[in-house]
Amino acid sequence: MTDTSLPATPTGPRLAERLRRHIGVGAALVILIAYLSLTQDNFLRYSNIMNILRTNSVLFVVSTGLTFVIVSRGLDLSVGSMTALGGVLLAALLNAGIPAWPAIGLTVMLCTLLGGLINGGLIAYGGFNFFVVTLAMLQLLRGAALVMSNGIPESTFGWPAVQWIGDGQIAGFPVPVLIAILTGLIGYAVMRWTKFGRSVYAVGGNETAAGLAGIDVRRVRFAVYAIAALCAGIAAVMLTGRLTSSQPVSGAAGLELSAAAAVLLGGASFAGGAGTVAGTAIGVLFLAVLANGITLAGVPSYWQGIATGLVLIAAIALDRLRKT
Amino acid sequence: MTDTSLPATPTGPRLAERLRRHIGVGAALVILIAYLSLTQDNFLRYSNIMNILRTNSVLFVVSTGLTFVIVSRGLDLSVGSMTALGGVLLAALLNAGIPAWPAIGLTVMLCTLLGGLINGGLIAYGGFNFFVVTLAMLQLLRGAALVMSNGIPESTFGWPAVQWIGDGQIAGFPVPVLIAILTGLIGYAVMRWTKFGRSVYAVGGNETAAGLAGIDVRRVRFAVYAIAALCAGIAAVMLTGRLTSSQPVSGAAGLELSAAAAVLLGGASFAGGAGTVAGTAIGVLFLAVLANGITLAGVPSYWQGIATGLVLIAAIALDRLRKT
Amino acid sequence: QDAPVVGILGANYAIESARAQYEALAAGLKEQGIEFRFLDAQLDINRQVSQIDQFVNEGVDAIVVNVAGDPNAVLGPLNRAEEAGVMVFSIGATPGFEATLVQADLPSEELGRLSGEYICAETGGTGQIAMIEAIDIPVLAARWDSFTTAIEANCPALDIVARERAIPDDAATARPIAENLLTRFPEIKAIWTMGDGPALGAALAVKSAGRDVIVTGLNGEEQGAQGVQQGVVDATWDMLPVQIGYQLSQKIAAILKGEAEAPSETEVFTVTDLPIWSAETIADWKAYDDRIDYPGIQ
Amino acid sequence: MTAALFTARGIRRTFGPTVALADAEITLYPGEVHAIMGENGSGKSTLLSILSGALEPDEGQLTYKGQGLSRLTSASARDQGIAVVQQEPQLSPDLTVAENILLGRLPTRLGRIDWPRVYARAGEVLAELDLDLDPLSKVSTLSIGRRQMVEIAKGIADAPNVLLLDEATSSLDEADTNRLFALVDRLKARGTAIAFVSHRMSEVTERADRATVLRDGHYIGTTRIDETDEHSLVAMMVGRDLKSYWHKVPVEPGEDLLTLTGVSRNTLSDLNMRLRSGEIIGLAGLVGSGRSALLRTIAGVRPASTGEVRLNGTPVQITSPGQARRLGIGYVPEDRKAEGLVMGWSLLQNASLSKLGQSGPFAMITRAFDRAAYTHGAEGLGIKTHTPEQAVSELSGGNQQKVVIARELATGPRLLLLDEPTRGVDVGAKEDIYAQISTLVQGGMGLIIASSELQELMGVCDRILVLFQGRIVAEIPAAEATEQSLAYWASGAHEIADTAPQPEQI
Ligand SMILES: Nc1ncnc2c1ncn2[C@@H]1O[C@H](COP(=O)(O)OP(=O)(O)OP(=O)(O)O)[C@@H](O)[C@H]1O
Ligand SMILES: Nc1ncnc2c1ncn2[C@@H]1O[C@H](COP(=O)(O)OP(=O)(O)OP(=O)(O)O)[C@@H](O)[C@H]1O
Ligand SMILES: [Mg+2]
Ligand SMILES: [Mg+2]
Repeated sequence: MTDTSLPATPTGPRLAERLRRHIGVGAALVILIAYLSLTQDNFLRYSNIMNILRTNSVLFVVSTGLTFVIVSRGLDLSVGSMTALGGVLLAALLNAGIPAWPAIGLTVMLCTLLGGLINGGLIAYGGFNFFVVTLAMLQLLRGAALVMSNGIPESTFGWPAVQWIGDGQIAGFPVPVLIAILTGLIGYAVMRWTKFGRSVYAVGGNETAAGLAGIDVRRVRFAVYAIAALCAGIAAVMLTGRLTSSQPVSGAAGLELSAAAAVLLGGASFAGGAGTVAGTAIGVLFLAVLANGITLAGVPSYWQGIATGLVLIAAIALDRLRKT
Repeated sequence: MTDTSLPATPTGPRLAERLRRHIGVGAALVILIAYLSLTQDNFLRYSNIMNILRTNSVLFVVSTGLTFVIVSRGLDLSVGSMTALGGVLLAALLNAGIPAWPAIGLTVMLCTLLGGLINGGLIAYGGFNFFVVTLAMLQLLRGAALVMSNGIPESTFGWPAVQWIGDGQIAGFPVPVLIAILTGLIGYAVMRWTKFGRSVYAVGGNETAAGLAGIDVRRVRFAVYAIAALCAGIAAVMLTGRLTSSQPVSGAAGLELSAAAAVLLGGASFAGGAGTVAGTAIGVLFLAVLANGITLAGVPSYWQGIATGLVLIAAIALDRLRKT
Repeated sequence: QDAPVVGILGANYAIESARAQYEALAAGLKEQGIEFRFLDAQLDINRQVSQIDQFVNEGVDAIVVNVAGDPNAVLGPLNRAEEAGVMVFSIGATPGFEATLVQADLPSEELGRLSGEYICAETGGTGQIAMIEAIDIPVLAARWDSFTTAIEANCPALDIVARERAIPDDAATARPIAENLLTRFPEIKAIWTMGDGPALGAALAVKSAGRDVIVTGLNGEEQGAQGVQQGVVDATWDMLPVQIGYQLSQKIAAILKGEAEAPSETEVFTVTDLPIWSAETIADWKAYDDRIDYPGIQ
Repeated sequence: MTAALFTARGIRRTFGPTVALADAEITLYPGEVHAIMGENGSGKSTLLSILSGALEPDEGQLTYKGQGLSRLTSASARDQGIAVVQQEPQLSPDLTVAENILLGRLPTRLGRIDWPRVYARAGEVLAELDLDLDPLSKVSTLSIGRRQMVEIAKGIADAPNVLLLDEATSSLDEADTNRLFALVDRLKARGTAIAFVSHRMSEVTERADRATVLRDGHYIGTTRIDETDEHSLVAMMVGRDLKSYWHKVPVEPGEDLLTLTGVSRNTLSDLNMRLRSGEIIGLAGLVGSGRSALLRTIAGVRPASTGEVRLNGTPVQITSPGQARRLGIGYVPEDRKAEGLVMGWSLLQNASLSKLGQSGPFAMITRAFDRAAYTHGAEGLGIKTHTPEQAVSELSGGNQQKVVIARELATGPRLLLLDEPTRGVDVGAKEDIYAQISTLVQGGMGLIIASSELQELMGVCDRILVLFQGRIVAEIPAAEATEQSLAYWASGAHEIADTAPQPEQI
């Protein structure tokens, strides 16, 4: 009974634990893919798969950032508006004569600064409620996008670098998908293997304990909102490139809720302390395949809301079943 | 040391406590009202005040229901979609030949059932995550509203009872405002003076403690979602009457976020266990007066998002200042 | 006596073509020395209801309403306005309200017809085409209804294989819809869209898939023009919003100044001869805000 | 003796692979005080949970007043007069004391909650506990000790026939403990059966009539207290003889490790102390006397506002817990659940938490990092777990406490601050901890231990500092200290003595 030695198969329980955590939505994803492969001739085609990935790379990049926030026991409702504002910023910078790459860098930096300073600053150092702050920012940033652009989409067509990021190819593989994969890998590695990543889990799991153990809780909170904004900034460049123009009015509207749904589907919870970027990837894929399947199957668009809602519930039901 | 007698002024500490809780946003509201009274000639006119109240009675009714949910440490993102669906249901029932009052009753009952059974059932008895369930319902109910109506608003102009609820008057006082006040009073009384109301606080404050004290936690959770849906149902009738038609597409879109903001501004928190309907009333009034002031002052609509965002942040900043 | 005041009730100022109408309207009123106030509903019909009441409270002489949703919703406040002696004008119809003096209609039917005839001609009248519509509201539905009518009338052999909806009707939403359409229908010849945002999205999907599919938009907005300039959108038709707003302003001014008699029943007008913007003509395209001096109503 | 009031036989309860109770039994008679004893994780709390209806047993029978009880729930248990005081206070923080006490049974009139009666009834219950607490104050404003008293008040609110107390005294000070046992005596006189769990041997021998001992979920036996002694009770509990309990060994003090000169902040004023390596200082005092506050200051949680802190002779400003770790100061906070552990994490991850704060910003955190921290920190502590991959939430309280200590040891501190290190920890585990402390000082570490158990301070420490209202009022070598002398200083009796000769100053 006083056995403090390490177990013989150290990965055993962790693997099981991981499976347990993801298998719900993971299994739902597998079932969905199997079903669509059998019923939709076009589903498994390379072009369709690339469509799915390309369409959802923006969502995935944003969700990766949001994973940090949710694991730290927060929420950022402003990522959609930030993405829209980022596009407007980029177009404005470009049209002000700044060359493409510096403008892209500047856009991402400005977004990160804005999100970090206002969201992160107020929440981490001001002790404000995250929901109210990011809800206010949802409105504020969208307003800023409208004011800056006067509601007019500005073309970024003249700057091939932007289009390349949003819609280019490297050896036949879409650039935005590569960026999404890269972001995901970096996000995963940071959460999994760095001091900062572990601190995010600690802060989400027990803020007081983390603070007393020597983690700078406020710095961690600040950083997660900056990361969410950074990812939104990258997503903004991707989306702008993809549409060859900024979209101040409706661009990325509702993205925050889709991203939150993806993160939660992926095993994170609002109680904080749990969730991984890998889980988020499964969550995004699930939503992505679902949306694709629904349109491929020719489900009338009005039914799509119902279908999405039902399948979301089914996915977490499966998750529940697995856990008990 | 052994003085266990009741304090001489039993309301003393409670009053102070209450002031402390509401003074932040309450003070912001007073400042806002004072400022608008001085700068906007039209602000204090009876017709303008009634306009404010009439416009926001729907929001208040929905927020009252949401107060129960948030106090119980939950969230219902589906109230906006429920309100839209309620309107569609009402129009459908009326056009199917059911007389106005039974149709109204049936609408409210159907909404309550739907919200109670699906949201409440899955969350309370299924142990599902409230965010995912109600996010799914946000999509599902909106989808159902679209499918039922094919996206087309149906007129309810031929049924004076519906219009009376949404836009009628009793002795020069708007009926929807009366309904909102009544709902608020009942909500306040239930939370303050009934066993059920106190159970909601207990469940939100410490679920384990509540369970051990013999409170049926699951029944309470079930009930709060049913109440949120009930209020959404009432709001649906009011909104339909006010607009003389169902609004499947844009009706009550985003209402869930405004309502949540109002409840949180009113002193509740996502940590559960705190919040009152009186606080929610202040929260709603704050948002209402703010929106009215912004239009009266002729702030361009683009700037309204920015202004709303800034003032929201200012309001909770004041709240923070008061508390420290 | 004070100069008359007109209250303009916009549906959503953030929409380019809508804004052009309001600004042109205001520009015309300003020219005539008539004061105006502007309120924007931002597509929230509930807000618009209270804005109408607000204008009536403020005692404006006339209002121009562009309904931000279902027209039924504004019947109550419009009746209150009429009772209060406020003249009512409108951009788009307000069915159920009889007392509108002048109603400026959008040329939706002509847009649908012109685009139908174009696709007919460009496809040679045979093969598969798909449509990207939007939310089913009467002002928009006229576009796809008259488009399908035009197809049936001119080239019944054209096969409309899919009718999808982009909600919201923007480029980001339309692009994946178009991508799926291209996957589902390898033989498709054309995609008709209900606006310039969806057109740009659909056209970029076509380009990215490396396919040769005709894509058309409607409205002549910035995004449509961009698409044509980029060579991805084949054509879009201008809806002349500046003319709509300006013509309405002149009629209102005449009535308010007593130069013209108030019509006894609603006078409806719309613009015609909508120019096509395609590769040949795009050089002449002008952004809406370059067509008239915007007074900057907000 | 009269007929048994409440009996449980053959109780079995498992949590997944863990067998919390294998074949437990207990019999309670009216008017007796019954101690339930056992090491951490032996199943005491589980047994009480079953007796109070909070958990259902997998097997076994409950008999109450001669009748079999099936499907007991928390609510039905309470209706029958069975009340429980949980090990961890279960309160709603935003509600008032009164409402928490009467939770689930608020009196109503005409369907309305009768608030005046709520406050009156709560006042009565508090009076019965002899507790000076405003029924209208919010629980969130109370200290952990006060919360525990509210939890107790909850338990006695319905004048129960059976009162089950799970480590009710572990976070109470002397005064509150005395209040509780005074109440226990009154209830006993009324014929209430009281069962209590405590790891404080003195409470058991002084207060209980009989004791039931559990070990690893098995029933070991029940004895009358007057027919046994501490040694045999401990032997029953741990299955072995505890020889040198405190593990005190003489260590020659080394260099100055920590000196405080005139340190003040908030409620703390003008603190002076000197700790050498190889030395253990104990902090005694009443609740709120500032023991925790002093440790928190040294640990950098709330930096000192004035005064000088020297570490190894060099003046330092300790401004954050992270910095304290880097300076070689380890800190074990007093509330392991709220302040110490990330409950959802494994032992491994918790073990590396403080090392995380100590490491540089670009440190790689791999499994090897966790593993090294655990192996290093847990060595010699004897943590009972089937795998360190287990979530700490599944451990018993004593083992959780050891994990917090392991976590600090993993950072390799030179100075270790322990706040209530053995609260709720069983004798066996305590001995493990004392043994470990002994090893540490021999290695040259310096320790400061804040504790409410005077026996522990006297047994383990070299010197004891007594705090009263944020000041150090006495420094007594442990060898010369007695419970009476410590209590004299801690209670502020010296102040009365000082001011008595000068009444004209008032
Ligand atoms: N909810 C649970 N899930 C898993 N294991 C549990 C749970 N509750 C208790 N256990 C396990 O059951 C065993 C008995 O626990 P219990 O809390 O009854 O011990 P205890 O005697 O009260 O210990 P302590 O003195 O530390 O409070 C322990 O091994 C514990 O890890
Ligand atoms: N967060 C706080 N806010 C206000 N006062 C506090 C806070 N924490 C502690 N105090 C006060 O500081 C003083 C010292 O408290 P501290 O917790 O150090 O006492 P302690 O001797 O450790 O008592 P305990 O046995 O309860 O831990 C007390 O008067 C306490 O009320
Ligand atoms: Mg226990
Ligand atoms: Mg303490």
